[in-house]
Amino acid sequence: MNRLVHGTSLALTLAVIWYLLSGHTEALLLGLGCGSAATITWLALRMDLIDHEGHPLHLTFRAPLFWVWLMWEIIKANGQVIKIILDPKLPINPRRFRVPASQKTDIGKVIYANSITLTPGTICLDVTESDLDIHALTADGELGLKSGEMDRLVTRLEGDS
Amino acid sequence: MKHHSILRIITKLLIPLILLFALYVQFHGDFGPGGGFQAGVIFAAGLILYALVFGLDTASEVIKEWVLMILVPLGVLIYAGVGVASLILGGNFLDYNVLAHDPVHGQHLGILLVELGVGVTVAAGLTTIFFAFAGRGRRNPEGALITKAANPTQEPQR
Amino acid sequence: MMFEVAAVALFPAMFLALARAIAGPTVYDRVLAVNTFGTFTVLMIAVLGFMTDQKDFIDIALAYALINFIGTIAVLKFFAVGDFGYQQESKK
Amino acid sequence: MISTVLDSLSWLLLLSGCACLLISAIGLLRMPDLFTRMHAAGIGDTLGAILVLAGLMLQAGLSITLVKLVLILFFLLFTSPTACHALARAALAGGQKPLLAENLNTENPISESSPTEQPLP
Repeated sequence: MNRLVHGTSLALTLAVIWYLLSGHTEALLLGLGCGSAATITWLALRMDLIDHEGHPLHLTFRAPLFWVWLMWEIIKANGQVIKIILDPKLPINPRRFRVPASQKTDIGKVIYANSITLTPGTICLDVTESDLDIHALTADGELGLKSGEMDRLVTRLEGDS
Repeated sequence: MKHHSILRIITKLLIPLILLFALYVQFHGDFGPGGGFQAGVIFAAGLILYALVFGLDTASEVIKEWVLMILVPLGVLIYAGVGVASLILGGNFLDYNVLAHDPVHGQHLGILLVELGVGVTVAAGLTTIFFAFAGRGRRNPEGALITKAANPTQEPQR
Repeated sequence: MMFEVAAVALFPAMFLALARAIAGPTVYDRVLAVNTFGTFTVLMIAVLGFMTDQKDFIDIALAYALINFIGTIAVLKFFAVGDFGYQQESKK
Repeated sequence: MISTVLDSLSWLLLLSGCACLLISAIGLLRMPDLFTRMHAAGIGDTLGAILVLAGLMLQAGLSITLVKLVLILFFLLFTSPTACHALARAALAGGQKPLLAENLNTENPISESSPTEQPLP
């Protein structure tokens, strides 16, 4: 059942992406597009790629808002790191620490870890069951992560499912 | 190596897209850059990413070796078959004009089929090469070379 | 005009990344530098496509972005395990 | 009128993006060890790529090119942190030790603003 929903959704997504990439509306190319989407869905089913991890449908509606917030965080964090690099004294203060990850599923933890790595100044070194191993460039980065705002938002993005 | 959830999930997300892009390049060879060879390489790259992350054994369960062994010559056969078909229909070898009633249509069809043949052969060939070389010099997590004798679960090669 | 300026500005960045790839004391530094160089190359190809008004270049940039990632993973795996085929992940 | 605004906006985005890429490359050379270099490389992978591609998107207008640029950006934003994380893990497994503030003789040692000892919220 779940495989059916995810598989259909993947096939539709792939067909839409094909149309967006190609832009041709001749019957031949549209048919080839449908065939390609079906072939890849079949192959992905065979590879066992389609589940809530490989095709996270449950995130669809909450994801755009999170992306907007994450973009703003990326821009802020970039400003700080650029200032550090351009400073002749290079005032870095690297540190390694752990932050708790309150997400229940693996995909939530992955989103959290990748969001951390995407904001320059902090890198996720390792993911364990309950927390993340972080390397930060400055004390600011550490304080920002330990405030737990990103953790909260990712948990909310992950939802109950 | 321990559990590596980030790589696993991102790979799961990306592989269908990589394969779709490969097929897009495959079938738009006459509109833009690309065509059979490039598409085959990208398709093989997607399969290789799968093999890299999930292991060679899992990958060779999904993509059976005998299927690859059929696909490699099948692509060449498609290529040659188009040429022979155009010979039979009264043109030169790989003269696409005679493949359909309308020469433009025939060229379209001919190029599409020939590119498909090239793509199938290249994708299957590169995957075969990767599978053949990736199994060489296997080491267990302690770093010692795994020989066939030391690994009885591995089936003998036919 | 603006694409020429951007392409000219991208050159020293790529050169510096390449310098780190040559100088980098450990192999990981080199992998990092080459990965960054690959990102710069993707952007460079995209800018060049707009500069010469050949929008097909964008396809090449997309393909390069893919290959860059797969190449990095492959090299890392090779240095970590010494073998491309080692099973490191289960599917679930 | 609108096209002039779009043109100058895309100039601005492209140039600031290229500046970000340059700064990222400079950081790659200046930083003292592997893990700090990753932070520098992160600038080019995120803000630099976003700005350059956004500048190109404004030039592309509503077309297939726009879709492909969005796809490139999507790819970069998904793959670059993954590659970075895989690299960090491989480096740690390979015996690389991150250079930490305790061993670094800078003017702001860790004791000045160290939140490490506080209990987690």
